[in-house]
Amino acid sequence: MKYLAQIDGITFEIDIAPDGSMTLDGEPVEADLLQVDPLGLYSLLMNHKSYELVVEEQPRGYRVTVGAQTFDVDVADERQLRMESARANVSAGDGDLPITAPIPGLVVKVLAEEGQAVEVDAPLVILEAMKMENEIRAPRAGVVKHIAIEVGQSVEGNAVLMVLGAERGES
Amino acid sequence: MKYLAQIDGITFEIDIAPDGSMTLDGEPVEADLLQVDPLGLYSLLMNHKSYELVVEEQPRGYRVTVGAQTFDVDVADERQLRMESARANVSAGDGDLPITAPIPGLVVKVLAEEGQAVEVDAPLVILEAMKMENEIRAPRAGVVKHIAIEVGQSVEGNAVLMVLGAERGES
Amino acid sequence: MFQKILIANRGEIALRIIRACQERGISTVAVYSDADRSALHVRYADEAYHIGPPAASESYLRGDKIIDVALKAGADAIHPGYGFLAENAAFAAACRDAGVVFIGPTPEAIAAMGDKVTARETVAKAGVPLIPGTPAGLSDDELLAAAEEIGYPVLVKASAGGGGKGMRMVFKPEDLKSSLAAARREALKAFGDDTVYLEKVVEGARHVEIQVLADMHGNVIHLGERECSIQRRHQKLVEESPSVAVDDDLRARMGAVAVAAAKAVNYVSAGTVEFLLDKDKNFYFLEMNTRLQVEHPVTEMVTGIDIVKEMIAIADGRRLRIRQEDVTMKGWAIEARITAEDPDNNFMPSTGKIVALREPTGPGIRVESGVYVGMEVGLYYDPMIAKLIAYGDNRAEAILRLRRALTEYRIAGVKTSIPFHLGLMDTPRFQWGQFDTRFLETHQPPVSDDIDERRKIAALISAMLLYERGQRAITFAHDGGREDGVSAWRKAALLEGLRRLV
Amino acid sequence: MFQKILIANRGEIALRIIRACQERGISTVAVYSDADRSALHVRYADEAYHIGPPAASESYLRGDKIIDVALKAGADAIHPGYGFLAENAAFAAACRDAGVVFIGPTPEAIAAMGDKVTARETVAKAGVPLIPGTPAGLSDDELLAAAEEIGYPVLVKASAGGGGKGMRMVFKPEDLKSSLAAARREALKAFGDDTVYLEKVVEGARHVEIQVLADMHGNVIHLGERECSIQRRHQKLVEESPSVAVDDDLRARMGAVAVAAAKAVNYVSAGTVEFLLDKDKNFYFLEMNTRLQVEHPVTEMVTGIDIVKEMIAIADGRRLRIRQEDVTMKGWAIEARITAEDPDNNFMPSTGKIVALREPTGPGIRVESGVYVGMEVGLYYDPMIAKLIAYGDNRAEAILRLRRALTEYRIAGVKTSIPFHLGLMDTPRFQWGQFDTRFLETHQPPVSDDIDERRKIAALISAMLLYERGQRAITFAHDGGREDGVSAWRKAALLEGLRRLV
Repeated sequence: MKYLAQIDGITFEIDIAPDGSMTLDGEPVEADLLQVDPLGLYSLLMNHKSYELVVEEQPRGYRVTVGAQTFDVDVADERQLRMESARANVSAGDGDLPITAPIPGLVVKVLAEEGQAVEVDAPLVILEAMKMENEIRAPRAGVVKHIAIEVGQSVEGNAVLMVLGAERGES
Repeated sequence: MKYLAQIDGITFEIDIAPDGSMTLDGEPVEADLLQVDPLGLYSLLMNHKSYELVVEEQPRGYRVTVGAQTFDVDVADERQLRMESARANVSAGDGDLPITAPIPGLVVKVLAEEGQAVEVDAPLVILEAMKMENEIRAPRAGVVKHIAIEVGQSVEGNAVLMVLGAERGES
Repeated sequence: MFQKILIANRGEIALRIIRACQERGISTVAVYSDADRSALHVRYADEAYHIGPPAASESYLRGDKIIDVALKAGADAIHPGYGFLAENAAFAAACRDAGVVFIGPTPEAIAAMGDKVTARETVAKAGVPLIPGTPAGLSDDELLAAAEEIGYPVLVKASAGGGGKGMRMVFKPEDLKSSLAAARREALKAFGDDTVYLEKVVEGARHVEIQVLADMHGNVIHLGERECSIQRRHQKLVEESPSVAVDDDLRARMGAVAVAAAKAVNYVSAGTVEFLLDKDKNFYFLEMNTRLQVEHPVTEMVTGIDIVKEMIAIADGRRLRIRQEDVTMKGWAIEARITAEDPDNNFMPSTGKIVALREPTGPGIRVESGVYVGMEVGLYYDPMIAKLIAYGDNRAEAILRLRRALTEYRIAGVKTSIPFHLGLMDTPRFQWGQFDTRFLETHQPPVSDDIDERRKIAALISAMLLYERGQRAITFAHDGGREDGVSAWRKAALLEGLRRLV
Repeated sequence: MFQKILIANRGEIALRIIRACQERGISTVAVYSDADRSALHVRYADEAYHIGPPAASESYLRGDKIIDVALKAGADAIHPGYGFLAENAAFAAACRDAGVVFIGPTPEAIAAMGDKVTARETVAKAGVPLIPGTPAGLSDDELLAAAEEIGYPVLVKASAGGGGKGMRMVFKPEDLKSSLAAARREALKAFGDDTVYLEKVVEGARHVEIQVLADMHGNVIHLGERECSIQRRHQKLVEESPSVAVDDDLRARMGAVAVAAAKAVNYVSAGTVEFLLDKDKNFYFLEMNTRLQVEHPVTEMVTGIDIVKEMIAIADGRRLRIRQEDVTMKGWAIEARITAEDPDNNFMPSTGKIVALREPTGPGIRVESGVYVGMEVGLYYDPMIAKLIAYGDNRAEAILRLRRALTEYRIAGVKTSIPFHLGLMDTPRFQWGQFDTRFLETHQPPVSDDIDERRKIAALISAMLLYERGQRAITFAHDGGREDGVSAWRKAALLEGLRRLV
């Protein structure tokens, strides 16, 4: 079975043969995987190199912590992925990007107006959490299409704060 | 509901009312119990005193570790206990006491013979485990009624090594 | 000696104080909010009392409720830790009025040092050198004018401040107005007082602080310095003792000034005098923290003196056992603050449930932690969840041990500052001790060089687990599922083979 | 410097060595038996290789397999830890032949000290004082006769022995024959050699040992003493440094003798010279352990010297950085061996699966542990699963910290020696430092005085859980079961009330 795993936009291809032998991006790998405690701690020996990993199941794929680094892995077998990609193409949008709250918090300030063109990294919202003010910045240039919050409002994590439209021209 | 808990031969009586209020041996206790992790760690606040406990479910009752001490608790509600005690009385034996291996090991030496009268604490069997010799001693005086093992034999934990009969006279 | 002490705090510092009490045979009383019923400080204390909802303003800041619990539980004394009520003069006074010993300085000393402007005036009289700046209470327009005179960059500071809250560095006149507004907002929220003042920025300066201990009998000693220049937005991230910038002579001079500052307010208990130290070894008074400091362990490890136990003994009226000449520093200690923040995402607070945890141990490693499996890391309290302190015979060994311990740390469920610290330990300028308080603004610690390898590992294990999940139904049916000590992975692969053969 | 080191061991000592390597930037290779696939040393090492079935004779004692792995993995050196191959001269020689550095003394030095009789003869020539005794290799009848001459009590010791195996104290002539037989049996099994000899028992003696370090350039220093008199059946349970019985003068004299003993066999690496110290401060050579010792951490903590790193540097041919006059002892350190044994049941080995674990941390605490949740503690290996070491400014503080840390230790699934250690810390004679090697034969450490209270707690929680279990079906149906942070107990009680109302 062939699997595609996506991490930080990079795709890895893993092939697992019926006898348990594997390749990673075409290279053969020898791997022994063991869950060592009920909390999701795994020990992986890959070509005799030892790794300890914490795995959390996600709605889709896994969150894997290797050493101090945590990766969100979107994994599926080839067939699944092809089907999904077909569906995604149909509903592909017009480049709108929702700006979401990375953490729950209190909206202290809104630094852009609807219709305003912003550069990449421009501050958009100041969110207070853990008694510190946190700036939410534009991940890319664009035009503020919609503002979903107001000052003084408490927002949950992942709540949409505003929607950033295509770079030039109102949509 | 009334519960009887037995530990080290001591019986405690716990009464739990429908509203959650409790008494322990007749004394009212205020208790808040919370499982704090999936591994069986509990936090108990009893009359504001804080205890951390590890609980392992046993076939019957619980093994509870309080601080560095571990207790095997045989617990049942009153009705259950009465029924069991009735059953036990019917099949009550003649005072035979099986001597069991506290750990798995290798029988290095058998220090008593069938029919021999032994005092309390008399060494009966030497069992080797973890490269050390461990003496199994008589928990009370009695007569060795049956020897179930021989030198050189490997035994499992809890295996019966010998049976100690009533103190005086063959049975 | 006290029979029972209430700890008016939570998290790692509550545990630190509980441990000190246990080592002196003193019973401990914990207080907890609804968010902390399962917290370690509740479980480690001898007794625990609920004091209110999660918001600190309704629980850990409610001095009245806490004093009530102390009286009800029969506690002789209250240790406030740091933060919350630790520098609240009114609370210290309320304890005194209720007949409960406040383990810390007098309300008067707290008040004198708590207002930054009063503090500057008081210590200046004792001969302590100050940074040029404005008085407090000026209007924005007056501050704008004053800033021109002092010269940019300037630092906006909250008069009632501490811990970097309400603090802003401003480089250009046009940014001053918005920074003043932000600082006032933060200060108002944090301290209920929006008074701010300006200070000249001492360029290339290190943050070096002196730990002092003072008893009720007029004895004041210092325990040497801590280097705290590794800061981000005025929040300390890494502290060490001693400092590479301080030699014996400078230590003696800074220590003497710190002792003079403490004496100027008749200080009692443990306290910290913070200085800016410039390249030419000139040092300027910043402020005095009238409490136990987050970073006190590095001083404990190099001096062998247990600062919390000394605080308790001092509050009990005892004379200091230690004279200045008995204080010797041996070896080197470095502390890394482990915060629930995502260093790859601008140190954004990270919330979630701790799903896995293993803390480092071994030679030279000390962990002060409030973390446990199942803990919900939320937004109610400070993001600092633990401290990792490494001791070595010299600075290089301490860094290497800290690095080693950081690689051993397993914590999952929230993002933490651990990758940042690992990167910092690998930064040559940090290793060489060449940094000032603005180091992190100009030096991005390197990202782990094996991130590519780790991505591969994460990809591989994900595919293996997905594959295994597909096989699990069969595995379960076959032999009851995964057995410990046997790689379920191998079994699944084997079964896959078997199935194809059938 | 070495690039890669193979650790030919398991458990806490393998981790200890892995940590030292990581702190020096050296890659590590673990080896493991079938029983240890999930062990910490496999997970903490950079690489891991399987070497055979659980039985040590088929895995950790298979020097040939281990050298094969070292060559295959490209390791420059092998650290043997303690036990297993650590004092096996043939293995040290095989390493040399294979071109892999053995991190330890030469095969010749191991052999000279490994045979107790040769060792005594060798060190006696160097002026080291010996205990009266017999040569090795005598028949039982000859030993019976010799015992009469030496005077009872006598000690039966295995010529190839170590770690208390094959050792018996005999008080009466009629017990000697059976003790000889038992000692020969144990010795044959443990060392493949049933040769024994007799030694006079020095009454009221302490076991005091001297840590030495020797480089390849003839420099030999000592790091002071360790007090190891708290023993049970010749197994050390508690060790400390310094010893209350040793003052500066005695330390210097014992140290000089230990250095002389090491020089007598051209010793290289870390080693320990064990002495009996009688009430009149006379001391007698017992044996030299030609390896890293279990209790080395207490010396590390008071001297600040990392013994494992020194061993690695020495094996690499470096000169000792430390001169004798640089070695200073500061503070006090005590180690408690945490074994999977039931102290309430004659220290019977306890086996099982570790179901819960939290190790102590905080000021002055160091944990060296091979334990993890899910670990199967079996009978294949030594019952010592961890070591808890406490450091304090003085002995009282070290004891109080050790006590505090012992109360924090949470380990469930096997019985451990923790209750014993807690009792010992509460024993006045231990606290006063008044003990000898036979202390535990005559002093039963007190049982925790709150056992009655704890039984009540255990009874109460069991009833509550049984009650809750009865309610759970209803709870589940109602709201999906237990929610975190909410006391399921309270919910069950509430529901019970509700049900009755309906």
